[in-house]
Amino acid sequence: MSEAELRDVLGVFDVEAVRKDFPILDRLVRDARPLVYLDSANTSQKPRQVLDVLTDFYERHNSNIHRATHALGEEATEAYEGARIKVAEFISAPDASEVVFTKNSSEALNLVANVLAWGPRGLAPGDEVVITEMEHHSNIVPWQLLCERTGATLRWFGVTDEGRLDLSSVDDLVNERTKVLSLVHVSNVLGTVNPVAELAARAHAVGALVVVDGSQAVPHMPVDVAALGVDFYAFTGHKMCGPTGIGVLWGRRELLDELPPFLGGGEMIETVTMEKSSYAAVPHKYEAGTPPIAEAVMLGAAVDYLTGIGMAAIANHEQAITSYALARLDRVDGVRILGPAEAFDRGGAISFTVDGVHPHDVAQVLDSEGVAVRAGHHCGRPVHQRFGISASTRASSYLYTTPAEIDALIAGLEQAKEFFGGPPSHAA
Amino acid sequence: MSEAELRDVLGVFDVEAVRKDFPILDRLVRDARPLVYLDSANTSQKPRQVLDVLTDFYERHNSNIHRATHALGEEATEAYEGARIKVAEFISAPDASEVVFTKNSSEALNLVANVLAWGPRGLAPGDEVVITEMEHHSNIVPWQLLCERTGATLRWFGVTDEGRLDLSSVDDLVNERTKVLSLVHVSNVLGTVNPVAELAARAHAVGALVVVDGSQAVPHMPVDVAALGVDFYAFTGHKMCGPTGIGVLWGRRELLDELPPFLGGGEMIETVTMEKSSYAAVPHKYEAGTPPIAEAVMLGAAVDYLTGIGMAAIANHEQAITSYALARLDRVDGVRILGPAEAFDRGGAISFTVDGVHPHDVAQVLDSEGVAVRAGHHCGRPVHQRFGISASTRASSYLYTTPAEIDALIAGLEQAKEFFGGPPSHAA
Amino acid sequence: MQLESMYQEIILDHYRNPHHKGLRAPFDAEVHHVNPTCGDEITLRVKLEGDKVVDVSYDSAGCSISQASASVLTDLVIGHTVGEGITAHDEFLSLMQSKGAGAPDEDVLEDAVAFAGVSKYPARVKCALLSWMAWKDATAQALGAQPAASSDGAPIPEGTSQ
Amino acid sequence: MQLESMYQEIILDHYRNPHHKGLRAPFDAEVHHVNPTCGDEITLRVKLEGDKVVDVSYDSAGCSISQASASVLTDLVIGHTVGEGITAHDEFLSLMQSKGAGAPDEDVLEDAVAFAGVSKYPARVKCALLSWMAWKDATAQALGAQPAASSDGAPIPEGTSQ
Ligand SMILES: Cc1ncc(COP(=O)(O)O)c(C=O)c1O
Ligand SMILES: Cc1ncc(COP(=O)(O)O)c(C=O)c1O
Repeated sequence: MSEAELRDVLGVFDVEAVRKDFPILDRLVRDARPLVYLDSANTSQKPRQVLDVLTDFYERHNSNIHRATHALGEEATEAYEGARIKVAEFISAPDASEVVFTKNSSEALNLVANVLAWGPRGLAPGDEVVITEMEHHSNIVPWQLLCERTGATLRWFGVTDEGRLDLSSVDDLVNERTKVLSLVHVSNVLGTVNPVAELAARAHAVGALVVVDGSQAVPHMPVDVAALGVDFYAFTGHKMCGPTGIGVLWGRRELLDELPPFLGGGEMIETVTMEKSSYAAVPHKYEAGTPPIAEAVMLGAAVDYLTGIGMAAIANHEQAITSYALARLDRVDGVRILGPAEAFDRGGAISFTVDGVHPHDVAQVLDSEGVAVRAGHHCGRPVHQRFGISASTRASSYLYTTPAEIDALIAGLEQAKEFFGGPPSHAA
Repeated sequence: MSEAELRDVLGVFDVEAVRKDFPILDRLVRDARPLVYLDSANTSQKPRQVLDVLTDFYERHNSNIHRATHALGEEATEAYEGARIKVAEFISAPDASEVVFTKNSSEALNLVANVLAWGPRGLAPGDEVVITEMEHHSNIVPWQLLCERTGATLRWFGVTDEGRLDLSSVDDLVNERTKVLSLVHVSNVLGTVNPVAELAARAHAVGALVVVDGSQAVPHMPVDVAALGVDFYAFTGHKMCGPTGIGVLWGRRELLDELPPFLGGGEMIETVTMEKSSYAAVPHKYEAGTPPIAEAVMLGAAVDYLTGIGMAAIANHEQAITSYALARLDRVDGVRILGPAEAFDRGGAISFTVDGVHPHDVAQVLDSEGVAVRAGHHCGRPVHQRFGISASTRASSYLYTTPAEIDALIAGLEQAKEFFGGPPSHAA
Repeated sequence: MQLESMYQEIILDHYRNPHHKGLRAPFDAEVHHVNPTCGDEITLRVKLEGDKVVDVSYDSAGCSISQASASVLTDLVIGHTVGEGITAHDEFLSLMQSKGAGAPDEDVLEDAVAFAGVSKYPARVKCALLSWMAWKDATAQALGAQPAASSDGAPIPEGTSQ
Repeated sequence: MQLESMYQEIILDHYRNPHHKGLRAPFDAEVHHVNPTCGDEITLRVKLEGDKVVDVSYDSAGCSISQASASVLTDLVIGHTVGEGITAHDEFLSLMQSKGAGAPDEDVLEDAVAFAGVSKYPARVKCALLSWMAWKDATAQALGAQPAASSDGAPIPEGTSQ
């Protein structure tokens, strides 16, 4: 992408104006260097508009919900259920009652895995669960635990050298024993966007349930769960300008109705006696105890904020930034990128290694320049093993990321190489 | 308690000064009536000092934790782990690593019930779980689910007419088959403070684990989990001037070490391969995925706030208010109080019925005067059944509650009786 | 004073002197519905003849709003066709969801127009709807049990029995 | 520039030319420790004779800090008594927990004083401690396996093998 083309795409919205919404982007770190935040795949920053809603909630409307017969209780309930409707619309869910608030993506995925341990749909020896080698630990360990507990077998798609799913084994992996296919929509390590709709159709053809980890998709591109044709879809508030402490599980109503409860307690019941309880209708059946009320309200505000800018525009912006970053990284000697080298069917998380410099050390040098990236396996150890490494450095962008920040990253990499005695690049 | 005595006790701290810390207490509701918030057992209000910490975190330090090798990541990790230490000290936990952050009390209790379904300590037919008739649904349903799933038997202590635990059956209930005793420290319906230490000793004598629901205790009085001699202790952030979206499970280190994991995912692992994972040391083993980071930081600020005022002083203040409220309610004809009639071994939640007026209607009349109370079964249907009713009205206080607010409650009750044609009181 | 906007005289009358209360036989279907938050309960029976609602009887415990609503419901549906009952249900439901902004059709709703004020209080809307949900559920069951469902009866969506 | 405050020349030297690296026999105990966040790993063996640390050998993958720390560790403990090793461990641990405010005892820590700057970076403290945790764990196991533990050796707290 030429500088001109880049500027064209970036013109979709005014990044500098967007940046003004994010107070933290004015932070100085490490001896007064301006913060260059390239760790948005880890967690996103929060705009003022969203924080204002949070403060207003606590200062004026705070109350427990559903249970309360008073003015504040009504206001809080309306704000909470209103957030559910916003989130449902954001992902084109057919019905707001299909949106369950959890504490994060991980709980959402565990919820599904746990309820499949019990009841008529409970897994048994001989049943198979299929995941992929590029999953986040949060979409691996729950299924390992489920298989351990039920005697079902865990299988997985491999990853090609290009960082795409290896679909050559699909006929073997997705078969009449397959009860669940669970896969990531956009990889947090490779950036790969997976062909979810196609795989869902294959899995449905053999009667399997399809679970999707959309943690890195929903913040960055328009997502339509109905069009994807999946059964469950999980994502998390803190990566989409919302708060920590809240995640979302969307599920098809018939399935949520049919599956057994997960956590038991207040709010999820219809009636309780000491001997036996019956359960409330969804989504409440899956929301035991006081839910993340203020967090839901703040997530609703985040959805408003993102919708105001436009998810298509955000996706465009990120694609431009990603193209630019990939092109610039490509010119740095000794840098090897994990995952697709082109910004096509690719999210904005770019993991890479630098020959001769450990990712921790790369990150440390960058940090000393104010550039925040992540080093390690990013909760994706298996996919690192797949590429024969134990860790990488990851830079990831969002709607507030600028080309100048990518330039700062590149400069920092040159410095890291120099400091640790790696080969200098011919082109800077 | 005489007015003079009341003023004496209230003198422990300056309630009017405390009230200035809580912005919402200036709210006008329902045609510009000042808010009289008597629903703190449902959720507490938040002081400015605590909200400021939350805003500061999101505006200046927001980052994911543990995983991040940069300045913000360090700050956020330190704030999060610092909150864990504050919480541990607040409940006199021997070791901060025994404090697990959950999403609320309910999850904390479910966590314990779930891990007892699996592994060497897993329950089996013949084993018994003992709870009480005054539990919140969140300490009933998890054990019902556990018993359903494992074939263990659920048993319970009854409640006396005075609203105390009926301990006459203790020899029968706590026996060599008992694997778990789980009980509430302070009842959210009756206000009763239970003899936890004595019962824990009894249960330990037969080798049972002791789980305590401290949701209504920790916000209102000094709690020392070590002195209580229990194994697990659960409570929730939003009832103690902290945020929604966070709860705490304290557990004895040896037990947390030994028991199997609950939710699987990022942060709770030591190492992951596609075939098998090993788990991190506690508390991380029980904190899958991105934890409630900002919520923990805000909870830490709430602990600072409460400690600054002093938990003993808060308990004194509440006892004074509760005594006053009990005395005034006693003089209202047709009002019947559930639970102990004296403010001795008693928390500040006062549930009552008004002859001839349904609790919903009582609450509605109060609400029209700006007085916020709760009507219903307060997630304690069995204890209501025990007293032959399906619902009650509950008024509950906190450190910011004043005698004048109790007076407003009483005036509202008289009005409700008049409106619905009940008998007027001779003394107002 | 706003209390009267919710507790209109008509509502209080129905509350104090509920119509058609008590469980009666014969009946085609019986349901039990609960308001999970407050524990209010209703057991409700429906007796149909063809597409005609011959009887609706109930036993309930609850607040003034839920009690009065059940009483008003029986007045509106007993002796009418299922289709007319569903029309009343739909009209009542949309009134309850109107957040105080509804313009109810008095010809259809009769005494039930008095509930307009309740719609401003979301926590109480559930109280007002409890008996209607039960009636719809019981009617669907009764129709399902009937060999030949009425031809002009509107299709009854799935009950919300929880 | 602050980079040098963490990456002192001594650290970089040990990183580039680690001492005692490679796994050797004989040994009394072998442990494998992992930094869960970044995947850094170390396999470490301890050979004792009485209360004397005869050999510590290791194989590891990780960043400059974790590599250099393992190298420095072997210099500090090989040929010393277990008690002296524990003293060095404790001193190093408290240096690492000092948040940049430590005044390390150079007589005890020798080259390890160079890690003082690392203690300002909590995320890297774990890197520096990885090999020390492994050594303490392996030593505890080796002592446990030994019939007569040394009399002057400090009692070894439970290892943090996860
Ligand atoms: C005694 C008791 N236990 C448990 C809970 C549940 O707390 P949470 O809703 O925060 O999970 C509550 C409060 O609702 C309570 O009062
Ligand atoms: C692909 C993917 N899945 C799951 C998660 C887990 O999300 P959370 O930590 O909010 O549970 C993340 C983020 O950490 C992720 O990137």
